[in-house]
Amino acid sequence: MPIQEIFFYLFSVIMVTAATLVISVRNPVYSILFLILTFFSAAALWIMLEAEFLGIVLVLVYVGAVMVLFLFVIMMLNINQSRVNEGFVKNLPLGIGVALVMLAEVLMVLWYKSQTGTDTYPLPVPHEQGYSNTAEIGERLFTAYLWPFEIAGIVLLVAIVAAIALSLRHREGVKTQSIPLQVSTEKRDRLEVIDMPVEHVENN
Amino acid sequence: MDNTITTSWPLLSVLVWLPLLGSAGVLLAGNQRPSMARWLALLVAAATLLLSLQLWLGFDSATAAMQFSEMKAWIPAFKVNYHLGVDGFSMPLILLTTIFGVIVIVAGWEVIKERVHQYMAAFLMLQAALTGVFAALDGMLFYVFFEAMLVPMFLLIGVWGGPNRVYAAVKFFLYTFLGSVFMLIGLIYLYLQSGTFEILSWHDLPLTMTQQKWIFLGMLAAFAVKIPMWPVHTWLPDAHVEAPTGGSIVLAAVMLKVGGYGFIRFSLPITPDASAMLDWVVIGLSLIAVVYIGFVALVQTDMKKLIAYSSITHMGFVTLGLFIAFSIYRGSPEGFGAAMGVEGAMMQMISHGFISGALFFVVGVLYDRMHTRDIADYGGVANTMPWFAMFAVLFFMANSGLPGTSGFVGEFMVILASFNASLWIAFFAAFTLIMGAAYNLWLVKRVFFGEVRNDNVARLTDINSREVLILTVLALAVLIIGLYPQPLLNVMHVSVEHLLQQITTTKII
Amino acid sequence: MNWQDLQIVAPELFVLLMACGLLILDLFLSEQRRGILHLVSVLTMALAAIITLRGHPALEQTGAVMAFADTFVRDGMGDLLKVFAYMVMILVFVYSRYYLKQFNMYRSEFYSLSLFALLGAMVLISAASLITVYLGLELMALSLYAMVALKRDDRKATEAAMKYFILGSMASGMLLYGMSMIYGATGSLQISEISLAVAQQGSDNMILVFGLVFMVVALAFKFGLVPFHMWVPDLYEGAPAPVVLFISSMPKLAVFAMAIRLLQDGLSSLHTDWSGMLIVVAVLSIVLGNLAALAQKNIKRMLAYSTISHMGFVMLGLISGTATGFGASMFYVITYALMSAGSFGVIIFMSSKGIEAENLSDYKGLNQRNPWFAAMFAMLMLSMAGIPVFVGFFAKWLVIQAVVDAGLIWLALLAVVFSVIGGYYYLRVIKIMYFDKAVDENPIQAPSDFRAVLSVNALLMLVLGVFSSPLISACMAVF
Amino acid sequence: MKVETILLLIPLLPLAGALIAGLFRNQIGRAGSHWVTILGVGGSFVLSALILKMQVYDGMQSMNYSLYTWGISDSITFQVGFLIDHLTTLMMVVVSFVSLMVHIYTVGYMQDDPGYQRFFSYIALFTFSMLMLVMSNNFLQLFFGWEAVGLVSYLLIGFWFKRETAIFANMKAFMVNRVGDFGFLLGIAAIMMVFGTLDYAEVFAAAPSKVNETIAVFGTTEWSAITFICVGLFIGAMGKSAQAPLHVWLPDSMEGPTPISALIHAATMVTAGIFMVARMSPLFELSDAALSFVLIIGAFTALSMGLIGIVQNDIKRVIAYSTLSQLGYMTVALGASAYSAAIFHLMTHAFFKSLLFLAAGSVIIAMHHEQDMRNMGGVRRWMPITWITSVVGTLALIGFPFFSGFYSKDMIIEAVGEAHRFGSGFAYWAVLLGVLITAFYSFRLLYLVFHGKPRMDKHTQEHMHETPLVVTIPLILLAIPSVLIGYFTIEPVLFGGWLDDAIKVNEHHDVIAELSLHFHGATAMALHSVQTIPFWLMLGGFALATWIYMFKPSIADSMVKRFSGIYKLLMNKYYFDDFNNKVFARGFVRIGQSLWKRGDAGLIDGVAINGTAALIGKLGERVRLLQSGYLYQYAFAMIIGLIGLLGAWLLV
Amino acid sequence: MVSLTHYLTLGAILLCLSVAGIFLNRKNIIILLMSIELMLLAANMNFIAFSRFLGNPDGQVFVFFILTVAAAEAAIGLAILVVLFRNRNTINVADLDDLKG
Repeated sequence: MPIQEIFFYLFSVIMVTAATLVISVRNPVYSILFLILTFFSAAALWIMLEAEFLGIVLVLVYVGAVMVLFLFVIMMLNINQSRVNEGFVKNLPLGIGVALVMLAEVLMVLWYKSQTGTDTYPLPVPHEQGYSNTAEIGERLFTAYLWPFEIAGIVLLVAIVAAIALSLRHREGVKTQSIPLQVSTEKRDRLEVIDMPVEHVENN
Repeated sequence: MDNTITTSWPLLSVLVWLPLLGSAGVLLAGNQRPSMARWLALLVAAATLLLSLQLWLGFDSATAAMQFSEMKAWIPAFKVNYHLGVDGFSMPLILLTTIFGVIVIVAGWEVIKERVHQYMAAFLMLQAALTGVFAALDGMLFYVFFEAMLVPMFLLIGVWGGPNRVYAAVKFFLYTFLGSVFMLIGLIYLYLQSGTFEILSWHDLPLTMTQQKWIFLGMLAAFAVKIPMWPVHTWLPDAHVEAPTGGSIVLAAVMLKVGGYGFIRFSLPITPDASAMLDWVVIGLSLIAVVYIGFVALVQTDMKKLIAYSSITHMGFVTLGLFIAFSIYRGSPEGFGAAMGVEGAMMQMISHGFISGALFFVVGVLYDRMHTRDIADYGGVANTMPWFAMFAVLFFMANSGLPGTSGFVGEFMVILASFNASLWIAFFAAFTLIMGAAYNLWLVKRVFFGEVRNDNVARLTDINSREVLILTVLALAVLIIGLYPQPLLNVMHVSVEHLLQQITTTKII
Repeated sequence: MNWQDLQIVAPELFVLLMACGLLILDLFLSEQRRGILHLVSVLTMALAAIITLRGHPALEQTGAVMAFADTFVRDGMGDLLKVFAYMVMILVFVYSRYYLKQFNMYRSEFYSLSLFALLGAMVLISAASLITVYLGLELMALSLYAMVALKRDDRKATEAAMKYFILGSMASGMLLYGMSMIYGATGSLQISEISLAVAQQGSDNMILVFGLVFMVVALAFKFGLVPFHMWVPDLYEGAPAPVVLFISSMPKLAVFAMAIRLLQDGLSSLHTDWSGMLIVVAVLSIVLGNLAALAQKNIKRMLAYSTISHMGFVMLGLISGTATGFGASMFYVITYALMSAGSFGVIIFMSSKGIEAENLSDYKGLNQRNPWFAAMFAMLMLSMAGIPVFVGFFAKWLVIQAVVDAGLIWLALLAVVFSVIGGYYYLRVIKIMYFDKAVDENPIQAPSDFRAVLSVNALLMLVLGVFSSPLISACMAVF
Repeated sequence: MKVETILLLIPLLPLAGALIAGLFRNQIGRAGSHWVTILGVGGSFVLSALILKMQVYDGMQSMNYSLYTWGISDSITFQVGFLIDHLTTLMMVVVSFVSLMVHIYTVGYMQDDPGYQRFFSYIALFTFSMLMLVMSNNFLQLFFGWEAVGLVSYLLIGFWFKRETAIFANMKAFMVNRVGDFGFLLGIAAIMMVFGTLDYAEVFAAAPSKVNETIAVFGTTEWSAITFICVGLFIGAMGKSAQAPLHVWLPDSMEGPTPISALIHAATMVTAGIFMVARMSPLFELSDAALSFVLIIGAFTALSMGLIGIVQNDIKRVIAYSTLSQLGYMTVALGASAYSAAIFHLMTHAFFKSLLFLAAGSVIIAMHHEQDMRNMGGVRRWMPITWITSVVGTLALIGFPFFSGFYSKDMIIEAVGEAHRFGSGFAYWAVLLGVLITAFYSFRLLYLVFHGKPRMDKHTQEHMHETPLVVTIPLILLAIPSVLIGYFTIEPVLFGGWLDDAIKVNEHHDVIAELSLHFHGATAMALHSVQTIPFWLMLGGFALATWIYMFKPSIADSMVKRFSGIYKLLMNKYYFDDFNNKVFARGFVRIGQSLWKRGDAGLIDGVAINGTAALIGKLGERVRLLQSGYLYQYAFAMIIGLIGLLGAWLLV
Repeated sequence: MVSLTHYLTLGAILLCLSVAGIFLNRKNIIILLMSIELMLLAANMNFIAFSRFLGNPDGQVFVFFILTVAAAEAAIGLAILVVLFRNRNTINVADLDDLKG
């Protein structure tokens, strides 16, 4: 068995196991950790598919930022873990059944009803020396996919705006900066000239 | 057939749109000025009536072509045209509409006290839609008017109706709506077959038997509900009972005729072969309407319901008269009696318009005074309202088909015609002679004759001049048509000939 | 990228600019002067409409122009949809201001998120690549998720947001899965190239059909079609009225464009497959939507189910796969957006003093309290029910005609029968307004701009009905 | 004046009177109303007489022309027009004369009635309708008049509409007539189908050629068209002329004021059926079956109704049953093809029967509207004129020689004796027996009312006096023809071919021609009658009545006891009314109730309509519950949808 | 040899797991969010596999955008979650049933 296959199966098994655990463990913290494991294995598989850039991005950006965000929220909300996940066991047969039916359908297509294997898709040839996956993707991003790239930026902007709009709270009694107030401040708001009656100091 | 006759000015358009404009004006008068709303509505209706006389005077009864035609593209993408025109079938019905346009407004003159402007506006809208239905020569335009009349009627029943008005209004609306959507599919199918919504082109459109059958059934669903035929008639008694007097009048007098008109304009000429094949269905249902509904009418305790049921039996004659032709032609190719059946059906429609309108007004007069329609609450009305009783007996007699009144003409012609098809059809149709007399006279006996039954009846006052006016007009109409129907028959002869020619020409290629 | 490209995307750029501008402008505005935001938003829409309507010189010759390496397409359909999207947005802004003020939600986020959602919709409408489809969809969806939750102290609103978000994300997951299959089978993300590749392979390639199913599911979700509709009623009930007003109107236009882009522009060779799937969901939607609406007492929820059935009707036009069918669907979706906007306008109009007028019984005797608005609402309801001469009828007519044209008479029959059943619950609203006695006799007040716009909106149902020809022709012309 | 104008005026004058009296009743007042109608009807009588004179002396030919075209449909032109031949003229004169008498009589009879003007309006309207009926030259107009007289009869029976019995009777009358009209209309429809026209002349001309025409009934079963037409028309006649079993309305119609009983329910309207059959003789002659039917119905009516007359105690009802019986005689004559004899009897009967009714009315006035004969007796001494005229009427009725009824009735009996047709044997015996019965009940009436001890209460007795001139003059005027008209007209009407222009008899059937061989003048006939059975039967009846009611009233009671079964049968009028009430009236109502409650309300509305609505509502509720609120179920729904679509498209 | 089918199968398994996760989980909304991440991962897996076997980098570009959007989505989702938690003090899926019918 070639080394590639060994690694493929290794990472596949890890990934599937981890993914299964993600949805079945009780503690959400464990879930998120298994999810991270899933992503790690996925990244490895992607790198095997010569998508190095995305593999790295998945680990760095996704695991590094997004999953940590998840973890952060779980910790912050301090969700009660003691209660049993009711219904999980009860619905397990149905859930597994549904998932299996779906899997069977998908696999039926992939294996029998069509030829996605070697017939129509020739085995990939390894890239030549000096090929940079990152460079290629970068080039495409800024040429052919410039418009989507811009939109993706706006998506992130929306995410920021939305997240702030939803979670930013003005607490009573907390002194914060008011930008409109600051900006619209004028001279006379700061300096008040008080007209005072002249006091006659008695010289005595 | 495209040799339509156009006139220099758009008379039909005016007849359709003037009431609509009027209704907008009446609405603007607002709730605060009821008398202005009344007068304005009357003015508009009267103007429409006067204008519609031009339709009669300018009508050329020597041709079956469409007259007073107007045609403009409406939705050119689907060849929908704003195409109006009248022939010998639609012209009398438009006149009927305009006449009752005035009558219902006068009928509701002082009776309606709440939201007068909306009431009057609703009637004008209704009139516009009805005129539009009779004048439309484009399938889609017809459908639009056909459906548009539901809304004002729905509101009339629901807002000014009796205690069970919501049920009745919704039933009325959904029943007719359900029927008409099947027709819509038929219309669409015809458009896809022919590439046009012109009804007159559909008349010449070749269709296979299967196509015709389905189109026929679709149309039947719409028109059977509208006219109404057994067993889809049950909305009518409810609607009539709950509707205000004006609503009942216009419903019975004009709206039911839309169903009969639909058969004439659509079912018969567009699907003659299917009509011939399925004529037994319609004839069977018509006879059921005559006999079965006759029995049901007999035992009604509510006056309006009784009249409503009697309307159903009378409409049974319309469908019978229209569809008897096929059976006649099967028996003898020269088709003696076929034209009489169709003309009888038309006469029945017009006459029933006047009679049932009058009867509902009669009941309305009583209801205004006693606030009950239960027969058992009356008795001996003739003692306190002699003049009114005279009119009432006349109309009930007309309703039972007494010769000399208009009610006789149509029934007589249809029975005579149906005898040519089969002895037994005529036999059951003639049954109306007995049933009609029975339920009408029994009602007259219980309501008008006898001792004064209770104090309420004793306190009744005879009809006022407004009521006398309406009743006189209707009585004259009923008598004139009964004694001299020839002018009306004359108008439709050529159109009937043309229709018969259409239904005897097969469209299967 | 060049100047040419920027010219083509001018409307999008303008909206983007104004959205960002609003965010900044808000910083400089005090509480009392928020009206400026509103004004700017409305003006933005008007200007965007002008920019869009000015068109592009190349459009007239070729019918469609591409930009940004063929990821963006500008064509007649897109422009028409966008113009109506602006129009709907104006309605949204005018109607919501009243509500936002009353419910203490009068903040800039609503406006900027609305504009971002609009931008997403515009991107989606003009998408020429699977990537832009996805991004446009997400941009719109993310903004909407956030908007639903904007009423953040409301239990129902947040619950609705959560449900919407989870299910929406799931749907986009499925969409992506489907897209990956399409990509795999055709080797391209470019819709026009996909189209060519599919034409060669046809439905023999099961991978294509496989991907198609996932994409149809995602589309059905976005339209809110049964059985992917479950978010709709909960969202309509839970979300604040202006957001529902928004979600029920404008995104439908964009999702319609998405359906055209994916199914027609991309996978028209698989027409037999996707039309079959659409038939299934359309039938289910029309049947279940109408039935469930009958049982509702909450008017927003009732309208939610009515939306479901209406979207089923929109599908009817698509099923035929013909230009007239698409035109019919487009006419339907445009008029539906206007109807829906008007209806929620009335709901907002009825909501006063911090109470949402959600129950049907709140509308009792509206004819006594305010006859004009009762009439307006009645017109909207009649239009929804598909009664001539209101525009809703013409929309139904055209899609049913498309279905009959496709030979699916049984489907047409089913559709019309259920539209009659549906007629009942619209009638019930009219019944409540006209036949029932008012519980609360107080007349209802609203700002004059609101009343004027609502009147125009409702009267449009009538006007577009009687003079439906121009819009029908316009819709037919772009396919 | 042109003849056409005269003819037009004959019906229109009464119509004008009716309209004026009816619509302007308040303006013209009571006197105005009787003047205007009497003038109208009087004018009509004078003009009718003028026409008669022109026919008799000036040799005026029969006229057949149309007034206006009622309508044109298919190839048929419906006309309204007149056919004026001898038969018509005869009827016109009879009708207008009796009507005029009744008008005059009414002035007295209705003196105190609040509905005075209305009454005059009605009877004038009736005269118009009846004249239109007899003058008609086509079936449409015939049917018009037919129904119009029915309508007026309806209005008049129910004239005192406060009386429950009156308004029941008028409804019954109309309904029963409608049953007859049912057949009548089908007959007309058959005529239209077979002949393609409704014009008498055209139909009669074409009739012989249509003998073999048939009407399909069931599949291959076919009926002779002519028989069908004749039976249909005769069913109409049965309704109008009150032949069993459609006779039930006539006794009840006595609820109307007495002048009406005289005018409508004795002299004119009820004879419309007889007239019609006579008018249709060219058709009936073509169908032996139909004639047999007519004969048997008539004979049965003549006999059975006379028997009921024996046991009645209401003065008007006795006369009413007598009328029924006499109508039966006329019908028998028709069935025996002795049309002219029927018409002849019709004419004589019109005079003497209206005389009897009016005389009875006169008694009733004097008795303060008491009609029970058991409370009368000995009236003769206060009311001599009434008594004498009554005796004259009675003698005419029982067919005492030289009186008008003698000639007509004897001719009928002899004609039946000559007839050779299925049922003629039965008919002969029935009419013979009828003579006995007629004599018996007639004298019973005479004795109970005018003779014996007064049985009325004191108060009435003290106020008894002869009725005023307006009442008695018509009695006298009617008594004169009751005596004389038979004697003077039998020759021209029956044997002089007076009616030949209207009545066509097949030579094989022509019993009158047969009889004419034995006829040697009216006097001879009367003298010869002593040798005939009818005379002795009549005398027998007279003797029996005299014995029982003048000398041994107790026999009557013991007879009642002995034959209580028969008595009960007769008192209950052979249970016709009970049968109709139970089976038809209540049966119809029950059918209606069940169709309404079970069919309309139960099945159509309950199950189909509301059931569907409820079902849809329930479904809606179910569908609503699908929306559980749980996110995982929502997701599940989506997944199921996905799996379903995948499965359907990938695996199938 | 590791064929395309292998990778696609892997994607399919992930998809099914995520579906099962969404359905089975009634306790914690966060697990739902994670399941959705799994679903996106499945799609990404497909894209990259196809991209590799087609020799076409567009698929990878798409994955790049998916990752970007997923991050934004996660941010908004978690923000909504926080708001929801503030309102109800629970993120139990089964408690989210104010809206139904």
